Amino acid sequence: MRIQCPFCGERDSSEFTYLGDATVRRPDPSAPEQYFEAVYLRDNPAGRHEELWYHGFGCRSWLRVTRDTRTHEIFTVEMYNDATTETNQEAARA
Amino acid sequence: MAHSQIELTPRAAFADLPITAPGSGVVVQERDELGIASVLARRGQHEALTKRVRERFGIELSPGPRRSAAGGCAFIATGPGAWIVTVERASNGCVTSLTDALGDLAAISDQSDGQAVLRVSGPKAREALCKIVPIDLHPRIFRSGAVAATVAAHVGATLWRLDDDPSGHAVFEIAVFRSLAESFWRALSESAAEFGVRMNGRG
Amino acid sequence: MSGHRLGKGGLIDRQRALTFQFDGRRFTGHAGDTVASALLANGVQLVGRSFKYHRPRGILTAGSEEPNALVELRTGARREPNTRATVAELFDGLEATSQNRWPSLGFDVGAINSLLSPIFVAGFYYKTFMWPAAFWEKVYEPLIRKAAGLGRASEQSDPDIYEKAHAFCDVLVIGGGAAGLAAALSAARAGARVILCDEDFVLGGRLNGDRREIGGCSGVEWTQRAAAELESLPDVRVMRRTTVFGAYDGNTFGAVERVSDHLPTPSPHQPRQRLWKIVARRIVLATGAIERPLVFGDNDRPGVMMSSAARTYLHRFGVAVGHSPVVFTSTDDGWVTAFDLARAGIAVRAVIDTRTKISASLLSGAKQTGIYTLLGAQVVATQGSHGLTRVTVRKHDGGMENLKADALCMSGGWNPNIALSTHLGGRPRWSDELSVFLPSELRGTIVAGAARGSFTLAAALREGAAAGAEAAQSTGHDAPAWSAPTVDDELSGVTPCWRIADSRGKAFVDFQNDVTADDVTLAAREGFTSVEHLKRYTTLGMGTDQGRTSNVNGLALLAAATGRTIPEVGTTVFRPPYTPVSFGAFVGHHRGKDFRPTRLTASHRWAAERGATFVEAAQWLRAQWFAEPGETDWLQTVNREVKSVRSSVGVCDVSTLGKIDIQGKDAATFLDRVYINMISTLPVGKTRYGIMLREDGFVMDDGTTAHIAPGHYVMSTTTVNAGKVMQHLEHARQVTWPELDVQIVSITEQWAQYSIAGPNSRRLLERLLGGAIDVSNEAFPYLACAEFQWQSMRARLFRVSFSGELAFELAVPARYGDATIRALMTAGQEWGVVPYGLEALGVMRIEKGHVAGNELNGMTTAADLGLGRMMSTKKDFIGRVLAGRPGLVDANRPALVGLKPVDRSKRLFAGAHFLSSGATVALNNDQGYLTSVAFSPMLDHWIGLGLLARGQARVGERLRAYDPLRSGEIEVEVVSPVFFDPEGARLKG
Amino acid sequence: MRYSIFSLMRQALRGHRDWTPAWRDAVPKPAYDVIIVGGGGHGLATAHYLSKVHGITRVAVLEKGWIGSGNAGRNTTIIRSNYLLSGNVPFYEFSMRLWEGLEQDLNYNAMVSQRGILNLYHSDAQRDAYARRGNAMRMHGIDAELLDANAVRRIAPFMDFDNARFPIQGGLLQRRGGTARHDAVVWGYARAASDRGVDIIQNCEVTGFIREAGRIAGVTTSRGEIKAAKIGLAVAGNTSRLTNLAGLRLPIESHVLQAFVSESIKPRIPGVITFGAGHFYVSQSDKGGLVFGGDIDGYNSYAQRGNLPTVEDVCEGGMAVIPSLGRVRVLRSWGGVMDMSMDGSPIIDRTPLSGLYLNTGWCYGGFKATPASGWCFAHLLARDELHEVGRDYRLDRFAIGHLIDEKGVGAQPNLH
Ligand SMILES: Cc1cc2nc3c(=O)[nH]c(=O)nc-3n(C[C@H](O)[C@H](O)[C@H](O)COP(=O)(O)OP(=O)(O)OC[C@H]3O[C@@H](n4cnc5c(N)ncnc54)[C@H](O)[C@@H]3O)c2cc1C
Ligand SMILES: NC(=O)c1ccc[n+]([C@@H]2O[C@H](COP(=O)([O-])OP(=O)(O)OC[C@H]3O[C@@H](n4cnc5c(N)ncnc54)[C@H](O)[C@@H]3O)[C@@H](O)[C@H]2O)c1
Ligand SMILES: Cc1cc2nc3c(=O)[nH]c(=O)nc-3n(C[C@H](O)[C@H](O)[C@H](O)COP(=O)(O)O)c2cc1C
Ligand SMILES: [Zn+2]
Repeated sequence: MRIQCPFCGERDSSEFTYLGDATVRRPDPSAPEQYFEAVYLRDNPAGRHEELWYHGFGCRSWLRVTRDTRTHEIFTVEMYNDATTETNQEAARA
Repeated sequence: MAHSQIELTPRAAFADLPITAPGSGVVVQERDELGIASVLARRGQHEALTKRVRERFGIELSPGPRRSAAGGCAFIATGPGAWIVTVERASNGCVTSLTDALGDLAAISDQSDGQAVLRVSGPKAREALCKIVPIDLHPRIFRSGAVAATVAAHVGATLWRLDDDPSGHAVFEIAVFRSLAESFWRALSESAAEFGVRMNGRG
Repeated sequence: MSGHRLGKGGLIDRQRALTFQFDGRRFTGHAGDTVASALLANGVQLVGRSFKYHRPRGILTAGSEEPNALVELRTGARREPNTRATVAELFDGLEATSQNRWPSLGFDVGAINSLLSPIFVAGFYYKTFMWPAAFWEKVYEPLIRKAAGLGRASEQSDPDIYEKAHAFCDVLVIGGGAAGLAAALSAARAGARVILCDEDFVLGGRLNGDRREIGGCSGVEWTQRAAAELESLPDVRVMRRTTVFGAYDGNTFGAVERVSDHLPTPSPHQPRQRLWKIVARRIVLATGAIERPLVFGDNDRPGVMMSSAARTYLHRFGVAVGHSPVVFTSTDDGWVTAFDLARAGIAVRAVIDTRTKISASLLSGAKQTGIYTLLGAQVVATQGSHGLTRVTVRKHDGGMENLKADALCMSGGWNPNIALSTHLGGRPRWSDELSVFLPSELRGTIVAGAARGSFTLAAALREGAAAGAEAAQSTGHDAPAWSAPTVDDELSGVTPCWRIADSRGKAFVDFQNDVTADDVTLAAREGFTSVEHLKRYTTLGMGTDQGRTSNVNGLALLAAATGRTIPEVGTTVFRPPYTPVSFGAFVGHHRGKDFRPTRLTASHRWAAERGATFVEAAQWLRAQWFAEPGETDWLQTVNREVKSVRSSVGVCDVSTLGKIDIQGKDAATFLDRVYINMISTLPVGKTRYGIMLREDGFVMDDGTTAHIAPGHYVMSTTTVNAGKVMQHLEHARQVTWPELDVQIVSITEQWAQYSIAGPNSRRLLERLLGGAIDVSNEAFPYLACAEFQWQSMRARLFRVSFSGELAFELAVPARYGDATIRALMTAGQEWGVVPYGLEALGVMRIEKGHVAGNELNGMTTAADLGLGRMMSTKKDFIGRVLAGRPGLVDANRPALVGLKPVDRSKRLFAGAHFLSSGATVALNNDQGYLTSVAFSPMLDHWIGLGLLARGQARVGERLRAYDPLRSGEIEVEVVSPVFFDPEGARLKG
Repeated sequence: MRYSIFSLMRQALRGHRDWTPAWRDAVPKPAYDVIIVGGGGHGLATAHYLSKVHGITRVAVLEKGWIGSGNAGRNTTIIRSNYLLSGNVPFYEFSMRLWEGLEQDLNYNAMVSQRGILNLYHSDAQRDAYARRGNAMRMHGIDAELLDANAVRRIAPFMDFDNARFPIQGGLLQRRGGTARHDAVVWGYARAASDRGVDIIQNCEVTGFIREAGRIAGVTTSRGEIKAAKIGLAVAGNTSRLTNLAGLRLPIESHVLQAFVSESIKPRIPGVITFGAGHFYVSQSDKGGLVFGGDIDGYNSYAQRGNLPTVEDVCEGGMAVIPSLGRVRVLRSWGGVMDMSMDGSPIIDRTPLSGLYLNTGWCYGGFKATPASGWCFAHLLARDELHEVGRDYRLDRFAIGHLIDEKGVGAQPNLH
């Protein structure tokens, strides 16, 4: 599997570590009841999945990757905290 | 109190590593004298930092994983807002001057000892490196000034390409954590063995 | 029979004779031979025994699909079991041995299984060996295992080296036959970066095995010209002996190059094999097609082989597979074999075609050559003990005829070689027109030639060229027009014939796994009607050949047995690797000591000189202890080290602890959020201990953080968790709180750091640093930290202590680490300074009740460790909310306590469980366990830390430490976890 | 027909003409007492024990493909009860006991082979962790032995004792551990359940749930609606796909685990060996193939295949322990989709939706659990209460904080 890191370019997934669902936000501390859900419950979809990858053997960025869990096809990769560098994997490949 | 002045001699990371297959396909040289620092832009200061670097160092920071150099100083971009800066023959001293110049815009940490840097050149440098780095080193793709933070034989590494040497061969430098110098060397020298290895400037 | 080598022809080098051995017999072959071609040239037909019935087997194919001719190649540490004789290149001195037979290939006791074959049908295991139950382990299974397996693997460490390498290209062409060469040429001429791989040691594919003309020259010549042109282009890499074995996500392909397998041994520094990881933007799949056998009685007799293989042996190797062969075919292609053999002067005994009608050109060809022709006829049996002597034919009119023959060439049609097209989930499509499975469309991949069901040379060239051009184009290269060379016509008619009805004897479908047509029928009868069930019940297609020659026949038989069509039955899936790949290739450099990198501290060389014993910590090697001459037992050494530290001074390398530089306007806020305790109140020049939780409320790591300059902190982590903490902090910084101004970077490697501990540590430092920094208690109190100039360097000093002694940690740039440890030893001579290792460090921390890895095991809470009060209630921090779950605040949870053996002479063992006295031994009564133990030289007995249910309330209680694995059972007493200097007086001195 | 050497010989004389299907390939009826979704080992075992222990035979097992096509058909067949935590130990030992009588119970030879499982350790800390585990096992009456390097050498002299990056210091041995023939387990349970009247329905994919009066009352499938008062899910890696249809989120992620088999070689490996300093474990099948595997690929996946880095990682681990593997060839690799739970332990429980029951979270270790899982799930479905040995496998344990986290890595499924 190859991930188009917005900074480094396309790299093998083995340079990254994975942390699952990227839509999970740390809840507000004033809403403790949401913590259980945030930490434990997952949609775990078969299909498009937004997920966090950390380019630990690279630029050390946390990335938001949209990937199909059935085919491993990657649609988009972006810096988690920088929406401006959004890169379209398809466009980059073509 | 007895005042003893013990002489402290520094020791290079790649000192005394063996060459098992002498030859001239791959030429390596330890870059022990480099001053190295990590430079991390402070939040929101990326542009100001770019400007300051241009003013103070005459270096134009280009976006992406590129090495930009002038006057013995090089900014090697390893991540968004993150550089390794190398300064020729500066050793640990470089961090002070960098902090003076950029400290308000970036966090600066000395890495002169943390990173062990090897220069790799010779006619077979690419063939040897392609066995350990998962990066496309084709001359048109990985051009002079290109940088890749990556993994080489299970060792985290930062690779960059310099200008070709006078004989037209590509010249690379590769930095690894100091503690891994020996393991990295075993992998590199084994990969280069079929071409023969020469160590430049040893001793 | 001997003398099968023809006088001329072939791609072998007749000038270079090579000698080799098979089963101890010496033979001669030529450079360019495979083991199989050389054996056939020497008239050897019997080369192996089948898996289950130990039937004599010969050579079936001339390629990597070979199911029968497996040998043990080489000897000793280099022995390679199950090596296909059909692809193993001959070299001088080669030794091959037949396998799965005893005592010899000719006389094999295991052949008795053949007599029992009526019982040994598919699935017989599952129906028997159940009674009596105890017999399975003692009798049945040992017998089964005795018979298991094919070749013998070497028992010695592999002496050869392996490598891995990375390659990138615009167009990867897999297969160097006509289609692949045309594709590579047109892509390369367009200027694309091309890699062409072929598993064979010559390019050309079928062109080598056939007598064809392309543009007026021979196929072989055309191939050589194409190869030369490709090799002259700078951005083209032609890789022979390179099998692309797997397609992986992201257009990544695994390939293995057999660099030295054709040599007696690799030359120095040459690997035996090299694993290539190829990333391609476009792929041309030109892997050709595989001919399928016909299923008739005793079709496994040595001498029965694929018709195309016979042609390959003829044209490529100059070998006649027999002096009097028959051809058995249901295709036009079988006739080509007959004609080619005849043209080479071999007396083709007959062509038996299952079809009643064949094309006029074949008929006239038959007439011209005078070959005895039987149409609408079938071979129903064969004879011969270790090799074919006769075939029995049922003629169209039902009459039988016996024909003398020493070889039978069978042609059942061609199956596109589609394995690689399925690795990423592509499902083959059935073509009614061709009666084959075709590869499905794949993104980025173009299939060309026989792999696509286009079985003529003209089509292979045309499709290949078009595929190459298209691939080049889509990667931004304009291909010049391709002028199609002229090629002669060929017939490629097939009328599939899946099973010869009513043939006698066993009709094999899967040769290697001895699966017969009857097995397929039986499986269907027993309800194993899914093709995947059929495979698993009969093992059809599960051998080293992965059923390359058998799968389609098998599912056609299943279709027939269940009244379905072949597409209704479907196929089983191919998986990587395409052909088996050695472990060595996947491993490369990473074996032995290089399995994983080793991290060495700056003092490593010095410690080794001192005779240190090292221990693993993460990837680091750390000194465990430093034995002195005369010390015979590690405990003696460690006791000495501890006592020296506690009585005078010792030095320990603590460089491996993670060190993280944290800077920025919001650094303090950030630290408050990742630690459970308050860091923002820490003044400059001070250090504080901190605990970090995971968001689920359990402890993740601990360490100290020093406020080294305004807004600049240095955090330390445990050695093992350094990487994990770094990632955790980057997550907090980039994902959770991107609004904070914080910069973090690992500086672990920059600093060599030494702990100087013991009552004389200050004196030692004063001597060493010579006034570079004032280390008096007043100027530099407990938990102070500072950066200072020492000689030509900036050094750092921290007053922290893990041992409970007056202690400092001195950090110097790593290049000075070696000099500094030596200087420390010199400076401390007067006080008898000792180096101490991880073990002594462990003893002292247990004496002090400090937690470490064994307690920070990911299952403990801060409260469990007696550190619950550190959890600030004034702020939010990671883990705060879920740490409050009922299960994590349960009063019955095990908590940290100290333990002493009641009988002080007894040794404690970590991992012993606690039982209340009088309780029966049962998991329900488990009260916790000993996490860490040490012999305390200060107390002169063993001590331990443990996690004990309601521990803190049970000080004074006596328990049993239950350890049946080692010590049995010991009575222990629950005490405070702080065994030594509970007031901490020594620390502050 | 009862299976035995005698029936086999009788049939041999008759050309094996009278064998009948091992299980009935049933067509769906409109309604059942219990529907079990998933024709893997767990689903079929549940059906078997429902019929045999609880006398409930109006049961359908719905399988979207062919039975055993999921993880039951693609695992590395290790069975053992060498667990650490009290939530797990009794359950897996109960399973072990059921394995030990399985052939006789099913009249099917599943080739349960107790040739031992040896977990290697490479450091004092690992040794102590194994001691803790072994002692816990012994407290429950399970066999466990802690071996030193010499004892390990006697069992497996072919391992690297001299030049290893992580030298072998010893191992934890459970002699009763071993392997079982995975496909035969599926077929054996199917045959036994089918004989008692259970309908095994293949090519029948559950596509939705029927709700009636606030409870789940049936399923929609690719072969029509089927009703039942109780519906049990035993679909391993596909659990979330199904519970998502019912609007239920779970503490589960689906991840791919690869496994491998080598070419068939003459027997070498005595039992099961696991390498504690790398990601590798191995046993040798009765056919001669080395069956081996390692770590999961580490990302959510519903594709039954993994990627090359993991293949390399596993093989590196393999050659690190057994240097002579260099010239042994890997024959085939494949993947399975695993139901990785947030604490690495399973869930057998009711759900908040009445009528819907859950059996999931088996991670890479549920094959060995097959008999006990079936037994406990059948118990739950029949009696609406958790079975004693699985009493900690509750769905609410994550909210409450009574986790069963043997690895201590927390709520990160790809680390379990
Ligand atoms: C590579 C690998 C190695 C492993 N090694 C071991 C090991 O050595 N030891 C061990 O103990 N465990 C091991 N495991 C784990 C073990 O295989 C599983 O935990 C166990 O098999 C899961 O239970 P099951 O057999 O019921 O699951 P499965 O066999 O996966 O059964 C679930 C069934 O549900 C079906 N299904 C899914 N969705 C639907 C639907 N909508 N409608 C109808 N049917 C549906 C599927 O087709 C499947 O057949 C391994 C797993 C893998 C992948
Ligand atoms: N007349 C007939 O019935 C008939 C039938 C089939 C084929 N043919 C002939 O076959 C030829 C077809 O040409 P083609 O190029 O499509 O096929 P080919 O068989 O000539 O070439 C395929 C090549 O792919 C290589 N290969 C296969 N898998 C590989 C892998 N995984 N890695 C590396 N290499 C691999 C093989 O070694 C072979 O050299 C034509 O010459 C045609 O006449 C004729
Ligand atoms: C324990 C075990 C042993 C296996 N042995 C073999 C084998 O000897 N030959 C083979 O081709 N496949 C073998 N396989 C793999 C199967 O062919 C198949 O790949 C696996 O069951 C997954 O199914 P799939 O590849 O059809 O998806 C084995 C699988 C398992 C679980
Ligand atoms: Zn990156």
